[in-house]
Amino acid sequence: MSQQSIQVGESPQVQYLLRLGDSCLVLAQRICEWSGHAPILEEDLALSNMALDLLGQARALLTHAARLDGQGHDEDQLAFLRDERQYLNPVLMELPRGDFAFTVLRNFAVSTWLLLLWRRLEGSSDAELAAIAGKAVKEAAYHQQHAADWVLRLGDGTEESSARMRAALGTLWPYCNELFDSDAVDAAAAAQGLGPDWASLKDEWRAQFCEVLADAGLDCPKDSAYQSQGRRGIHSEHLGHMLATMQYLQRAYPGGVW
Amino acid sequence: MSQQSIQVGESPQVQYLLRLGDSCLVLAQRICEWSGHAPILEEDLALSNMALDLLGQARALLTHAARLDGQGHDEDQLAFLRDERQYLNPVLMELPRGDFAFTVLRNFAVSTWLLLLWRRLEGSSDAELAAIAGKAVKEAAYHQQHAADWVLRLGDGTEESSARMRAALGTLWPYCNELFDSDAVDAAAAAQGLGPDWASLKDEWRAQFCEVLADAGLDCPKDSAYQSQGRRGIHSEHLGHMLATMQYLQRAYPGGVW
Amino acid sequence: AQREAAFEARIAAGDFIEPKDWMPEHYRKTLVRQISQHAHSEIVGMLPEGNWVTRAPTLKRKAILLAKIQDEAGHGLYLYSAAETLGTSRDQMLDALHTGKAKYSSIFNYPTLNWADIGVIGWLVDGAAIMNQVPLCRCSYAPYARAMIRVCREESFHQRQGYESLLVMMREGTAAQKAMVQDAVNRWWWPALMMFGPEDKDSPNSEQSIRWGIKRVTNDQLRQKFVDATVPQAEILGITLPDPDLKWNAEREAHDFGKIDWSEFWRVVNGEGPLNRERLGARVKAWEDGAWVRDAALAHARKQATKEQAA
Amino acid sequence: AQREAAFEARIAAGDFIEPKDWMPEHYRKTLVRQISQHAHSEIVGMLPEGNWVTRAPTLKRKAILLAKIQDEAGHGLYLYSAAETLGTSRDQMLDALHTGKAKYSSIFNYPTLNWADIGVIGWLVDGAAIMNQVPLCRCSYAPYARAMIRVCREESFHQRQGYESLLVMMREGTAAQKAMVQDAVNRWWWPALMMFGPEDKDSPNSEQSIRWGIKRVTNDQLRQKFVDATVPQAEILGITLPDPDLKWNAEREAHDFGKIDWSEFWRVVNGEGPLNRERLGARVKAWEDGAWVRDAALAHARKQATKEQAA
Repeated sequence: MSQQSIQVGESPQVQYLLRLGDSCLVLAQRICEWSGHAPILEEDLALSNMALDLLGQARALLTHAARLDGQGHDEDQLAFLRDERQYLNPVLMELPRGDFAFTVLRNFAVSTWLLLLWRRLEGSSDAELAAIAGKAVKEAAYHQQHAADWVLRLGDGTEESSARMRAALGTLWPYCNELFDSDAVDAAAAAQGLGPDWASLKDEWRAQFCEVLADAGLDCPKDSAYQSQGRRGIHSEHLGHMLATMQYLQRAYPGGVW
Repeated sequence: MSQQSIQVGESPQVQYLLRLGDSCLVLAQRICEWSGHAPILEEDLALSNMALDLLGQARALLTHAARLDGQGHDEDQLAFLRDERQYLNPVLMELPRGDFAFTVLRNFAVSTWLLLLWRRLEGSSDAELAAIAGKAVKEAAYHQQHAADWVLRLGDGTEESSARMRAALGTLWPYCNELFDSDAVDAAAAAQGLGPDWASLKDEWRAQFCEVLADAGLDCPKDSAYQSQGRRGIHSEHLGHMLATMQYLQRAYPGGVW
Repeated sequence: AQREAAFEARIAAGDFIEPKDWMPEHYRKTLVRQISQHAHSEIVGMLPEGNWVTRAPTLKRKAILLAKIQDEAGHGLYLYSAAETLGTSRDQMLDALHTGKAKYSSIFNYPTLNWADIGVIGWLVDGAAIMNQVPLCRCSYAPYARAMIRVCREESFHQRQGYESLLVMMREGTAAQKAMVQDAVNRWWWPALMMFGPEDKDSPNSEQSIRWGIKRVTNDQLRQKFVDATVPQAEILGITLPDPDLKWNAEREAHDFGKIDWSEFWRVVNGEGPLNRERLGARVKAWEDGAWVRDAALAHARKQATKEQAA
Repeated sequence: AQREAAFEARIAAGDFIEPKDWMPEHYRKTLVRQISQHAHSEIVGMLPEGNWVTRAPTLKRKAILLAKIQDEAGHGLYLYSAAETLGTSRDQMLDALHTGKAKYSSIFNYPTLNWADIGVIGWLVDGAAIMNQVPLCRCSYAPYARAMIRVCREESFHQRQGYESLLVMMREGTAAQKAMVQDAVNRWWWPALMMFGPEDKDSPNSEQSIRWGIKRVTNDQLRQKFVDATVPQAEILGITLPDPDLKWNAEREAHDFGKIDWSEFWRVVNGEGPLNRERLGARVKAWEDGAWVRDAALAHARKQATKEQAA
């Protein structure tokens, strides 16, 4: 009945799944912060819909990762009892929710990336992962379309909205690099046919992302030299605060059944 | 090594001390949120000074309360392992830090109240409490003076600062009632000579508070009918979030030595 | 006056009124007030639950809570649409909310202080809301009745989910969890009873509303029905309802229960509840913070329209 | 030129220069740059530590951390005052910081990710800062030297407190806590070594600064001294410094150590570190959010002055 943190194994397969699963979970958690505070009621609906989809994807991935990890953990132990260093999402997902411009732009960046990734994962050698991807592809396509519409509206709308979009882009851009980082975990995943090396998605992502930016009257920035390290468990100062909130009940009520 | 929450006993003496100790602790925690973000460097110093004094008072009171409670707890178990319902500060202390106007006005309201209370507690039948009060009186007097200066500056300063002070007053006022609430715990404290019934401080507090408001060009509001219940463990939605952050490390690292 | 007599006859015959039909001004106003108040309650009601989304204790519970809040946003949308058929725009209704002219259910001025509050809101607050709302599925104004059919169906689902989550904690949980559930019930029981409104003798709007088929059962009747339905559920849960006077009255074949603190009811209705200021403040802030977004969407739509005309 | 020769002679004789004394423009500018950069570092340095004040694991540690941050605000104040004696106002210096013209120590562009980071910052970052700063207590410009004496005394205290907190975790703590300390050391070791600045061969300002007594020891000398002082402390702690090449060289009577990643150093100095944007953004936001407060204080002071004149 101790709420000691748990650790997952070092298997590249598990790590690969957690990088993706944690991405979905952490972004869902950020989007949840809008609950009841969106600029229009339709967006309260749309944002909670997106959070729900991401949460569903995260649950499937964490459950699958826990099974492969073979220590008898479940999705909740992975979500609520891993400490920050064991979370493997890119830092982009954990950045504070920001204003609606930042939310929309991040949702667009992430859903574009996820859609590319899910499409490749539909052909995964891991049947379970392929099944998760098959469902997620449709969801991500909708998220991407919805976010792109907003990028257009806000980029094109008023002077203020366009300025906010440029500021959001400045904040977000340096963290996009990490979506296309590549290491031994990617290499193993690619070799096994588990999934693509993330780096292989970069050109297509950039083309799609920048095309919508251009339509919205925004310039595609030059590559940033900064490389965040969330995929290796080295996060920003924001994740710790998020986990303190998210994990509190599980930590404070050891042995609870919910 | 379990991090189960602890419970303190129902003794009125312990409850009386915790109402005060938790007030100091929770307000100190709120003031800490300004760390590095004050409007001028001198206020970074002044606010952290006030937080330190309050924290020192809280530590003395919690240590004393734990001893009287006789369950072998220490100040840290009381601070980090009690859940929200066991925290007994008035809700006023836990309201979000707000803008600088709200911070200044709350600090003025609370330090005026604490100064009146500490002065009475200097004559407590509990020698330890009297000693704590003897030290705290000087600190509270300084906090009150410093906060009053700012109430004057901001109330009198510009249209914006005066509007912000009025808004802060509107937010804060309904929660001030609880500082002068009175129940069996107060009655027992007064009967034992432990300390005053809080209700007995009301007239003097109101006179001092409203005098400074008047000097600052602000109207003293009429009594609010609202009565918050923090002293009986029924808080606002804010305390839970504060405790999730504050207690996280103790909850997540059972058995830790710091 | 002839049209009014015909209208009253249709109502008496149990006919439904559609937006294009003639209706008395007072009927229209009463409906707009009631439907918009209901819509406002849905969106203000997202706030106390939203307070726990980021802290839900399992991913499944987080998903259930998110979905519930999403449903509430959906209810808000249908209800605003239903009210719009009566000629008042959503922006007008929101303005009335934000300036304090329109009301929302007072229950949402109470805080959610522990996780069990989420289950208890589902069980008691949604339960009371359903009692209030089921009769409205037969309301004389057709768009409102149609909206309510959907709302009631989803709320029954929420109520069952809330109750089920409490059952899990009470049956399988730790002592600390059981205490949490009891604490939540203690805080929500009386406010839930107040949701049915003042006693019939103090409820001036009831009579005409009932005649018009906008309301079909009285406050006290509904409250009694709610108590009778809830007591056995509480027993199954194993919690104590915080009312020493609550007991079965064999003669009435109903439960007697203690006196409601109506001074608290009126205090909260009149703005001095625990969170009146904060709830409205949160809605106003969301609205004001979002002004630039709505402006931008409008500006973009205008530019698009101009481009299309030019093409 | 005669004055300049006299000035150089005073410096060479080890005299202190006071604000009213004549000094070469370049000396003045160099000092303003260095002192204000140091002041900025103190106030930006409050941010990574402030990130943990609300989460400190015990009340004692919270108090120690708060007091440390308070000292840093105090150091900022003395140092801005010392720089003001050279004719540049605090607002001018802050403006240079906020617009990115002035720098602050790059170390604060790294995040504090676990509680042990607070101890490690005390031990390694304050430790490195002290190595850099002790020679400045004999700096030729007297107000700076005086400020530095106080700063160094307080920082030594902070360093001991930081080290002590790590010692407690390593000696009495759980395995999870020990892992936390090691993780923190792994992340801070190399950035701490970079705090001494580029290697001497790449450090163009050094020579004249040393001649003028603004700087008294070279970067590489200080870095070596730091490594030699730190290695035995790490052994006592029982942590591993993350450098496989680190070893005692009996011939040099000093430690050899691995190659510093200077590309990272320059990346962070040039704005592409983990938090350059956020740190500066947080300072700018605090300044902008506080504008109305400063305006109000000024307006009030003016009104008071007018009243006093009138009286």
